[in-house]
Amino acid sequence: MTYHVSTAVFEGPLDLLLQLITRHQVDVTAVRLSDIVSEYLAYLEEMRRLDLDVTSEFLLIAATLIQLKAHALLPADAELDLDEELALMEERDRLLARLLTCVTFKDVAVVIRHRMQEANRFVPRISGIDQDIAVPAPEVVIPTDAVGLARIAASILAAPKDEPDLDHLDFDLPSVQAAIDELRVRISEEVTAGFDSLVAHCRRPVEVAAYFLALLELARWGFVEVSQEDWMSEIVVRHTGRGADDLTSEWAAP
Amino acid sequence: MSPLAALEAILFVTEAPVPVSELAEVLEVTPDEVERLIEELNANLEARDSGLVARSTAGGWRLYSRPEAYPYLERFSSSATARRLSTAALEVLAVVAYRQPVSRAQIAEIRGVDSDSAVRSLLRLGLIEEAGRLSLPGNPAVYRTTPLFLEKLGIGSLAELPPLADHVPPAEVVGALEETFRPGVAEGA
Amino acid sequence: MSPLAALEAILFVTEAPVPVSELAEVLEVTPDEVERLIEELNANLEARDSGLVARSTAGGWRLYSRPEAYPYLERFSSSATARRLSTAALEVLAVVAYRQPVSRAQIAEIRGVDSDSAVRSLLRLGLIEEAGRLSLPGNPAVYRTTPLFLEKLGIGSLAELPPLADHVPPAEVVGALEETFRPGVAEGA
Repeated sequence: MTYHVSTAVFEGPLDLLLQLITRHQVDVTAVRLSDIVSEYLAYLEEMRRLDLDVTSEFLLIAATLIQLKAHALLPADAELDLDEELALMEERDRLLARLLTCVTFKDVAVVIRHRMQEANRFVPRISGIDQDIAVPAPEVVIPTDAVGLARIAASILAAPKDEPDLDHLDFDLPSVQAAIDELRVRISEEVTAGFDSLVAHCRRPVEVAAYFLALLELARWGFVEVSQEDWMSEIVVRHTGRGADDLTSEWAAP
Repeated sequence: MSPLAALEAILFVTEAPVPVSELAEVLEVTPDEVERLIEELNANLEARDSGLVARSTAGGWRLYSRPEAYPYLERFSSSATARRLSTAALEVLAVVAYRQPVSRAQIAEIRGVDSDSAVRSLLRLGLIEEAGRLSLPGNPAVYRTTPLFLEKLGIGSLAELPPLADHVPPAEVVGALEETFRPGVAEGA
Repeated sequence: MSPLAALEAILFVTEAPVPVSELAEVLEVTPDEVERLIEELNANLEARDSGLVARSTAGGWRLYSRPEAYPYLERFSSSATARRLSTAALEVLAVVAYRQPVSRAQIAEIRGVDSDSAVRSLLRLGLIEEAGRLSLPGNPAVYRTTPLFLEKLGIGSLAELPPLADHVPPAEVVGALEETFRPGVAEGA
């Protein structure tokens, strides 16, 4: 799946993350995590605005990034839960390993392309044995059975538009609709709030991501205004006073 | 590369005989020069004891295997390499089996790639046959599977082909998802 | 007809590379003699300024036009022009080549993105094929590369793939990445 967002073209969340990192590395040797996180989230927001499919894969990586950023902003003497700390390190290492694997395969794919282009200059003949030679047709072997043939036919005849829609599957993700409902109540009461305080009670990274999406949804309806001084600063959420009771979210359960 | 070698390469890869005028254009020489090159090519093929010969048929030129190669090609056609259906041919066969009667253009549209040589090879192997022509410009042929196809697949009639709906992949997708979200997949590069 | 001419005719008509053992059987000579004949054929082709060459790929031999003829063939026929694989398809192909047998979910895990349409187009082009099913819920299929992939890459076996270790990012890139993601260390601000 290829995403075209603003000036970027990327193949999924790992590719997006790699592009953001590479873009920064052109200018400086050390890349600031907070820059990457903010830009990554900005892309997700833009994707939502463009009605692109923000898959759970995007959200899971966003969640890890948000956690890492949050962790980095803690004061050095902050008391930390050791289990949480270890879990976060594990998540980080997994993400790093995935990035490195992804880079490795991208690199070797370029070599394979080059080799194929070189080999492609040797052109074979594809016409087979000419009919006028009248060699009797060989006793052919069909290298599959009826079930195998049906499977092949199904894979060819299932046009891309028939690709199964995964949105309805339950990933055990926290409900964005629930987060929307809750935020609507809380923001009406508080008028302005920082995003960090709104998600202070969240335990899992995916929950933070759910609230983030809920916020985007509310902003899209005009129920709240969202602002941020720069990439580094906290997201400030302000209630616009507009009611949104009659609106139904696309996150609502069917 | 000499025009002679380029000419040989063209007459080798082409699927249909190539007219002299077209050869002249591609090689950027005169038609007379093309005729002379073809003569030289055939003299060379002869001199190096080649199994190939350039012949003119249907208003154009093309390389063919020499008629004397017949017994060898006959033996070769029963070898494992020649008997095994290519992936492309297998796909075309699957399309024809489930969409018959179907034209080459329809097959190409369904598969998204040109399928002429696969269709030809299935025709030659007797797995598909012509089943009439469409009343469209050019009267394209439509194809169906043969009794040999049923026999090779070990079924009695087309009605015994497994229904396609059984093979649309939702179950696989669910399985794949579970795998994706199973934590701790080893990822060493 | 000499075995040399017969060999050339077979390498001319075949639709896939032919293993030496099959050539030996069809020509009724020893495998060593086949190897010698192939050498002689290539020497002859070279000496006669031919546009053709016998090459070994995917565990067998086949005739090809010489690479120098490619510009002429491009001008001549669209079928000689390679369909350019998308970057996504190439990346999936690389993953399958090095991690085979591999499922769609595993490919998606490595690339971080659903790769179904790239897998489908590689299946269609015959560069990868199903290699069985996993005993997991939904029985997801696993994929492997085909002999056609080896032929298109111009290599004899998977062992000739460029070593993956050569493409792991250099230490400074790994270091920079780790620096970025280590909370509290690279965060000056």
